[in-house]
Amino acid sequence: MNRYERAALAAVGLMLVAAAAIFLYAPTDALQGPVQRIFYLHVSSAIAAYGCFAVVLVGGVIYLFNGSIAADRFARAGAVVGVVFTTVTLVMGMLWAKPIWNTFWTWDARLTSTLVLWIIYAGYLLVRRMAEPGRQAARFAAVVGIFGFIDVPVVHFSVTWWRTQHPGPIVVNDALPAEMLATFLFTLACTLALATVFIAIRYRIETLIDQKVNAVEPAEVIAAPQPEAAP
Amino acid sequence: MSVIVADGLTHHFGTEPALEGVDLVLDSAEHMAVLGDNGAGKTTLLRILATALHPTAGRLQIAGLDAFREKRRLRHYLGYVAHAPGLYPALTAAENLEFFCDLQDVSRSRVAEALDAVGLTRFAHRRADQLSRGMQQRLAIARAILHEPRLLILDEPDASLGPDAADLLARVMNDRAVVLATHDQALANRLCPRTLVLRHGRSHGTATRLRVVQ
Amino acid sequence: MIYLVIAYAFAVALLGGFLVWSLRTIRELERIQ
Amino acid sequence: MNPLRVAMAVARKDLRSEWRTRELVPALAQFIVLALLIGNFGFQIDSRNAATIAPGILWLALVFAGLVAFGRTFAAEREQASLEAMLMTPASPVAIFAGKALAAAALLVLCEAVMLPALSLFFGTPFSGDVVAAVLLATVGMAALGCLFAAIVARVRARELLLPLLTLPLWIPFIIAGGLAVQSAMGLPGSYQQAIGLLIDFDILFVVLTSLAARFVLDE
Repeated sequence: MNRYERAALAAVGLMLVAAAAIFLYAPTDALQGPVQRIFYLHVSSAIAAYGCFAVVLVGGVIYLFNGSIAADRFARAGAVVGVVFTTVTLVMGMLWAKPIWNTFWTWDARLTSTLVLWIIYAGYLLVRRMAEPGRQAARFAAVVGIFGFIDVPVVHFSVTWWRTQHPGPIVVNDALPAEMLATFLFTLACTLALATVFIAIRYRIETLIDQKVNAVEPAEVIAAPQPEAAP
Repeated sequence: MSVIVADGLTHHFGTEPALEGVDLVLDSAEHMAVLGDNGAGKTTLLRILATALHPTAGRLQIAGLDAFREKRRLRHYLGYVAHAPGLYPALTAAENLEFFCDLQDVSRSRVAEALDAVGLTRFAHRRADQLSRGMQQRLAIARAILHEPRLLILDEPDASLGPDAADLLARVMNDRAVVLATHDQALANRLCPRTLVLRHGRSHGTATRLRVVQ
Repeated sequence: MIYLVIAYAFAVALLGGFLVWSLRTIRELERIQ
Repeated sequence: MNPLRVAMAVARKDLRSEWRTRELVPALAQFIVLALLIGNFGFQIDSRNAATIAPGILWLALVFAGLVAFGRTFAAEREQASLEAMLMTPASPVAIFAGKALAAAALLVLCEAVMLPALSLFFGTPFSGDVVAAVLLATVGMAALGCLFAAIVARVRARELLLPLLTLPLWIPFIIAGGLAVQSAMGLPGSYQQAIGLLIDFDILFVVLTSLAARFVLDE
């Protein structure tokens, strides 16, 4: 039972408590009925996904500037975990949309930008797999990660702005009653904890792969004496 | 002052070790041949020396500068002829060189001189894809000397140069430090007083032999 | 109601499966010397 | 080492090569003709809905033409290993990147020059300065992004799959803002000024970002 398994167990425990809160403590929504309970994990995993992609962004930027392999490993870990959470968000979103809007998909700003998020980071993982392992893969993936992270708010803004150009139904904004808000915040905290454990686990895997499979030693800073001799 | 000081140059492609701990010192205007059969790591070593490839480990100093941090400044200093000529097929020989003059920030008068140095003056206006393999190789060499580099890295330039290869290379290598990778032992003996033998990515000593005058 | 069940079942399956698979990968990689 | 001179040299070289080989322009022309024909038969176009459908066809053709143009611009470099030869010169990667983007954008503008009059001819949509401005503004940002990702994808496996996967999400804002600008220029509701303003913001944002990123992508 290594420390990653212990951490995983703790995170799962937390999620079970969150599940209890979602299904037992939170009141049923008057308007939408029980299906509204999808909201808690759907939105939490969206935020967790975005947090993971922030890790990818920071890891990528740090890697580009000082080549630290650890930053690159965090970026790799963040991307995989982020895509998993985005998948959860998308599927739950569609399953929630069906009973309310009678369609699995509407091109509203949130769903569209989540889909774009998923496509970009699927592209990120593919670039990392397809490029030459090592420096090239890390550098190209970092650039994709940075552009991906910036693109999502831009897409979200564009779709919302596009919506205002076409007179359409205004999506009702959901002010939450107290118990629901409490349940949501608790679920969010648990989901973020789970995401952190996931990233730690994936980071460990990337480290092991580097050491055992790619035999890549952490790049010691190649410092050469600098006598002042211009060519 | 040494032109190249390299120690412990190591490179892995994934888990494939291509180069293991190669050391190398080259002084100005000194010619060194790199010998070894295919897969011995010649191209990897030359790409690292030409700052075209970042090694997994090791230190490299060219003209007293750290070769990885000062890549851009070193591009004035070195010329590199790789395996593939890297020319623009639809452009003529002269146009190819003019383009690289602009990138090298060198006056276009160098084009005629370089073409003459490699014996391509008569083909100046022929498209690169209409030149024979040997002529393309000469054009690639002409491009590498456009900016009068102090250091030349040549990766098997003799591959399709034909009979006058040795004379042409001697002319081009004159008064420059050169690292020349080749299979042709005789050419290496004739042009380079020093040779470095690579086997499976490891260097087996730097032999210094008196030039054998044919 | 069914959508609620499917949604959470999917979430548990994906997150749970990913967690178990990752933990197993750690164990396998640590065994290789 | 004046970057402008390098960028112009690279653009001139690309366009001259394209002029001599003429591989790319016929391929792009094919997209335009196909888009117009399919558009015409696919949608029942009449004067009433032309203004909503024509911009869709325009952007569809431009996106595909763009993907081909950007994919080709770096593929040729990789095949000839000339990209490395260029990077082995002291020329700054940003200038080289700008030159490649300029050349590819020029090819796109060539397509637009054919496409826009054809659209107004076949579908009766207005061919005005506003429409041209919107399309050109969108082309700037799309060219910068398309060129950057083409540079990444050129040296990686599965390029045909990766280029659209990476580029389209980043082109979406331009397609949304550009699409609406063209529609409002063709008479539909929607504020043309806002759309143009948005396009300009996106252009600035992504031209700056791609120039910063070029250094890391066009390196070794």
